[in-house]
Amino acid sequence: MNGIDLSVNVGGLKLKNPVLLASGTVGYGNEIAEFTDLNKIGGIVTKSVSLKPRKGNPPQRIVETPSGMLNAIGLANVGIEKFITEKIPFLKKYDTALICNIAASTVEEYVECVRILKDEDAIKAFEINVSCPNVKEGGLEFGNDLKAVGRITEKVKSVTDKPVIIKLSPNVSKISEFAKVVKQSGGDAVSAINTLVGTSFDINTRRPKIKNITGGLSGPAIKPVALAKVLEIKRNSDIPIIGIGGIMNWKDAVEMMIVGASAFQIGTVNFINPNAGLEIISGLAEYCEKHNIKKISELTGSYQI
Amino acid sequence: MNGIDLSVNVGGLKLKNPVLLASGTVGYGNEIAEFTDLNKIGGIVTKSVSLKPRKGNPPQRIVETPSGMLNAIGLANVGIEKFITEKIPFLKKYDTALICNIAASTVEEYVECVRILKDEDAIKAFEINVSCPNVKEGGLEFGNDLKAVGRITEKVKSVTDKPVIIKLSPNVSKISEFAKVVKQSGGDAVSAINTLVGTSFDINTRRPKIKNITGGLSGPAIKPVALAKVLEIKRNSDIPIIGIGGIMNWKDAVEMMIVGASAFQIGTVNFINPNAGLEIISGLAEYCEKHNIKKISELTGSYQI
Amino acid sequence: MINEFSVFRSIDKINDSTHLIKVYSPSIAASAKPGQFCNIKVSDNNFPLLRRPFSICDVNGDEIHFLFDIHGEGTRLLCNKKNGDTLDILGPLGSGFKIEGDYDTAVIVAGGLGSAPFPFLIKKLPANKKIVSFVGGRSKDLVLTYGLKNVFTATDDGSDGFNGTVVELLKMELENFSKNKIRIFSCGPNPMLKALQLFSIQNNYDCQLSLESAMACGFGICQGCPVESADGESYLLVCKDGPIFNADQVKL
Amino acid sequence: MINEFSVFRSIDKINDSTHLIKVYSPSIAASAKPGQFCNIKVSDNNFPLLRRPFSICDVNGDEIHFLFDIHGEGTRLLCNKKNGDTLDILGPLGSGFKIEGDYDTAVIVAGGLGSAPFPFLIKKLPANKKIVSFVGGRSKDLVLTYGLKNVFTATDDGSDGFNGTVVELLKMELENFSKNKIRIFSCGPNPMLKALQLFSIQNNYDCQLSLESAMACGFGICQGCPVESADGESYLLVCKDGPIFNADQVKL
Ligand SMILES: Cc1cc2nc3c(=O)[nH]c(=O)nc-3n(C[C@H](O)[C@H](O)[C@H](O)COP(=O)(O)OP(=O)(O)OC[C@H]3O[C@@H](n4cnc5c(N)ncnc54)[C@H](O)[C@@H]3O)c2cc1C
Ligand SMILES: Cc1cc2nc3c(=O)[nH]c(=O)nc-3n(C[C@H](O)[C@H](O)[C@H](O)COP(=O)(O)OP(=O)(O)OC[C@H]3O[C@@H](n4cnc5c(N)ncnc54)[C@H](O)[C@@H]3O)c2cc1C
Ligand SMILES: Cc1cc2nc3c(=O)[nH]c(=O)nc-3n(C[C@H](O)[C@H](O)[C@H](O)COP(=O)(O)O)c2cc1C
Ligand SMILES: Cc1cc2nc3c(=O)[nH]c(=O)nc-3n(C[C@H](O)[C@H](O)[C@H](O)COP(=O)(O)O)c2cc1C
Ligand code: FES
Ligand code: FES
Repeated sequence: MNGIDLSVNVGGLKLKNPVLLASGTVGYGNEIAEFTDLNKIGGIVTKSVSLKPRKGNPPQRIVETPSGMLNAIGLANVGIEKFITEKIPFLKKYDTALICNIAASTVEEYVECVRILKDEDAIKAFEINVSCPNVKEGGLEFGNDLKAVGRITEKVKSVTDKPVIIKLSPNVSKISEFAKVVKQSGGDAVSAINTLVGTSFDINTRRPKIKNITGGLSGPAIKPVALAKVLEIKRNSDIPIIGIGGIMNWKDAVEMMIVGASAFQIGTVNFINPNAGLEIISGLAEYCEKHNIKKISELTGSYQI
Repeated sequence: MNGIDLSVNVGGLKLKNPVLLASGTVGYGNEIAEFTDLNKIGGIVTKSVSLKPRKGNPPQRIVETPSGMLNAIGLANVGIEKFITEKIPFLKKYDTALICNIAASTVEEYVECVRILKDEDAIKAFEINVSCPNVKEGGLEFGNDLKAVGRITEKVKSVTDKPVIIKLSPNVSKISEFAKVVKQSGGDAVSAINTLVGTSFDINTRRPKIKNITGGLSGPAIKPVALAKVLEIKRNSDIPIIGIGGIMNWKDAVEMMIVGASAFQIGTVNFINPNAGLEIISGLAEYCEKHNIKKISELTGSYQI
Repeated sequence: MINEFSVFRSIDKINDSTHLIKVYSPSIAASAKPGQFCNIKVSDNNFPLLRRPFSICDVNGDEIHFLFDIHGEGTRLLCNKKNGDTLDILGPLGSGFKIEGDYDTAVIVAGGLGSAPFPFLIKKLPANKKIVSFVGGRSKDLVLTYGLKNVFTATDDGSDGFNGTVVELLKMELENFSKNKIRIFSCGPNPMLKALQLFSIQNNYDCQLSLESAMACGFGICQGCPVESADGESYLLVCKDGPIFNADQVKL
Repeated sequence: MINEFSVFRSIDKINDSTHLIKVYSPSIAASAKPGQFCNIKVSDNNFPLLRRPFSICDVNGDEIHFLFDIHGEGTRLLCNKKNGDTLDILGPLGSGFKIEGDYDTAVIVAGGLGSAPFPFLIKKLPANKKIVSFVGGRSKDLVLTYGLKNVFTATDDGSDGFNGTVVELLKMELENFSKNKIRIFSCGPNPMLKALQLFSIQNNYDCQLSLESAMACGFGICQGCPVESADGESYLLVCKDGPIFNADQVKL
């Protein structure tokens, strides 16, 4: 670690290292804190919070697939009020950047949520989830619509000075078009990717294994797709990118930065190795040392094509 | 097998069983014939053939990924002339349906290829590849464009009476829109899915592991995505579907039929188990027997939602 | 909750299909309570991707025991472990049985592999409690009585003990106990738990159910393991709020 | 070409990093030729997905031998096999060395693990051929002379034999042989093969190269393993047209 600068700046969001815990894969931090030292993590992206509490989808919500898993949690969350009174106070105690992920079913609702939360000092940036595949309203309806993504970005930016990150859907033909629109609309960064739409059926009952029928595919299976999407954005736009998808260890993280990510999020791996974030940080530092990299940000988009 | 009817009819294409070997994963049949009995297979889809021979992409063309592989072969093929003089005679010897997959970079070229081949008795149907992710022209340029897919379908149908199957790209938001256009334009069936765009980088050289930079992701990793795409088509259109993606064994095949496939293709598994097709056929027959299914076509779209 | 790299010590067959494994895992062993479970990484690589949850069957000094059948790929891999292999375990997880309180007799009701958590429970029950166990299975060789006490058995085909379900057997036998002095501890397949839940609520028995659910994390971060609360207003998490619930807490 | 479910017979360490495994595989053994390879499924499940190609190192009656280093997950799993385990093997694949012809001396040139195919070649060479082997490695412990004859060694660090590359060594030593009476058989890392190819072509030596490539199928159906033909007009397939090529056939 001797003198290697792991800090990064992603569209104005300063992080002590590029490791973020992905939305929906660490709740509000309290449970995972028993297994890992959150003070060492670059940042935590909270479970998508919505204006009103959401009960989420009925079981079964998850199923394992080859090198991946499907989930259809349905944005279960405590709602913005409880989030402020119960969750932020806990998260404040840690020396890690708090990024608040927001889900909504109308443009107005996104704006309303950000308005309510914008003066919470603890929150360092907003991640706008326009790409959840598991809810009827909002979610992919927005994520696959260029104009809607532009409008949401613009409106949300108009009520806060904090960095606004738009979380993009991979379920589109040209993700870079969306990144460009985010940039044009004043967004500070994009995060990519959310999960891919997938399903799985029981061959004896002929019923979907997930009650919601389809779910979102995450984990190592989607890593090649995530890398290609991040690379596509990097080659077609200059908006900072937070890479997400299938990162299991420091090697995957390095690969994600090489193709263009300024920072990255780890999701599914937290379920399997709740200390993965810390292991990745030390792996990154060792890699930098070995390759004589002084600032980790030099890695971003350093592909040789 | 006692009296179970495994035969299917996919938009006019009659198959003795629903197992097809996928384009690009069995060459022109001669090599795999050493490991398996092609006479027992429902049909063979030839490697994409183009008007002129194609050299294909430089190495490295393939790389393994978690539960999958990326390929960027670049449609290497002998060209239509050699295909007729050298490949068809060999394939004719087998009692299996021959489906000729065609790749091209213009609408006219697709039509020209079909025109040249339409009187070859051995060819029972055409599969039009509008979804190869690994070539500069044609491929995804078409596959992601509703109008182009409609036009290709129409023009190709106008020169042949044989069933025309359009092979769809999964790299789109709403694959069912494409299926609908194919139906409206006179297409007989769709096959789904071709590979997902993905990439992989070497973290030491920072170079893409595949020379073409991106490749097509296939194998078990994509099975949940393939199932979701087939289900989406089935729920939104009544065009017959040939399901493809991640099928490794008879259970996967049953799952694919349940979500909507009338027949299915196996690709990557041939590289690992060249006799997989035959094993799948007997697995299907046993499943039908156990579940008291008299005709395998009853399985198609028999999901319970 | 600890992530402990444990040492595989031994595997024994309890019957034709059931295995008992013993694992050296001192930290988890030291803090485990009956009814809790562990989430086990069954391979050294990413296949299968997710951990597999197993009830803590027993704790013996520094060792934890697990009881399981070969079900799919995960349990098959677990079964192929060799003595001395490292096993990456998260545990102890979940709530555990409530043991304290004013009852005379602990009534154990188990179906199939549902017997797993009870050897440890029996060990930890206060010495003054009486114990009686009702165990069901489809047939004689699927009735798991390992580590249980005062066992009554029921089989669907009548090949062992009572001919019928374990809950039917329980209903008959419970008449011999005074209602207010018993507490039911149960674990087993969902239909069994449902029948037992109905019976307990109708008859006002003090009853705890150990639930199963598909799980990813096992400690509350994925929200993958919901069970509806009795009032239908919210979901509880089987891994964190359970796996042990009072019969009147949840909708099955 | 056969898909044979073979039986793992034994594993031995040849040096610190290299393993020799012996596999009972009578059908493949019966038809194998030197220079051919097998594509091995290293696990019983879909992880890793693809088979792994290995040169046939030797054939002894019903047994095939393979020589390998632990490189990644696939070779690690192979190394953990137990005697009696089943191993799903496709083979024999590829073209094999051309052995017949009018030469006096077989000159073997191997770098690192490139020694693997030569014990079998040596066994199968006509008795009247002389054999001389040049073997290179980065350092002494990476020079693999297993099963070779009349060995000259070269190391990059000079810790064993000649201080330099094996091709440099070869150039010097070849002066002692009459040019028209030798045939070079080579296998090793690409830079070594490239240097050797250049040298052979410039000096008109009869030379065969054993190439490696990423592979999926190993028998010609995926087109994943191209190597450019010498005229640059087409691609040959390493698995089917090779892995053995004449030095003037391919562009490296
Ligand atoms: C709290 C808890 C305690 C458990 N205790 C035991 C025990 O002591 N002994 C025992 O034999 N089994 C127990 N189970 C069930 C055990 O987890 C499954 O048998 C095991 O996960 C099967 O894995 P597999 O890979 O062999 O099967 P597969 O069917 O291949 O697994 C595929 C997926 O389904 C999940 N899954 C399969 N069956 C179950 C199930 N019944 N419950 C939850 N998830 C399942 C797996 O975890 C995996 O994600 C427990 C489950 C839970 C939730
Ligand atoms: C014709 C042929 C013969 C070979 N003979 C031998 C031999 O006798 N002894 C030996 O030790 N090795 C041999 N190799 C190389 C051997 O196949 C690789 O070492 C092995 O595949 C590594 O697998 P892994 O999972 O341990 O490594 P990983 O790096 O984890 O493998 C990842 C992927 O890369 C591929 N790969 C990695 N290294 C190579 C390589 N050098 N060549 C081709 N593909 C590679 C793997 O097949 C796999 O698909 C041969 C390769 C070929 C093509
Ligand atoms: C169980 C689960 C719940 C998730 N919930 C959310 C969510 O609430 N909001 C969101 O933006 N993304 C959510 N995601 C997506 C992840 O943040 C991430 O984009 C995705 O899992 C890909 O990363 P991975 O492969 O590292 O898991 C969820 C993912 C999982 C697996
Ligand atoms: C090596 C390779 C080459 C392929 N070549 C073609 C091709 O020429 N034309 C085509 O339409 N599809 C091609 N495909 C796609 C397959 O036909 C199939 O759609 C895809 O692999 C998904 O199925 P799978 O997961 O069973 O492999 C190729 C796939 C692979 C792996
Ligand atoms: S299993 Fe993850 S929250 Fe319960
Ligand atoms: S490895 Fe498949 S063609 Fe050579």
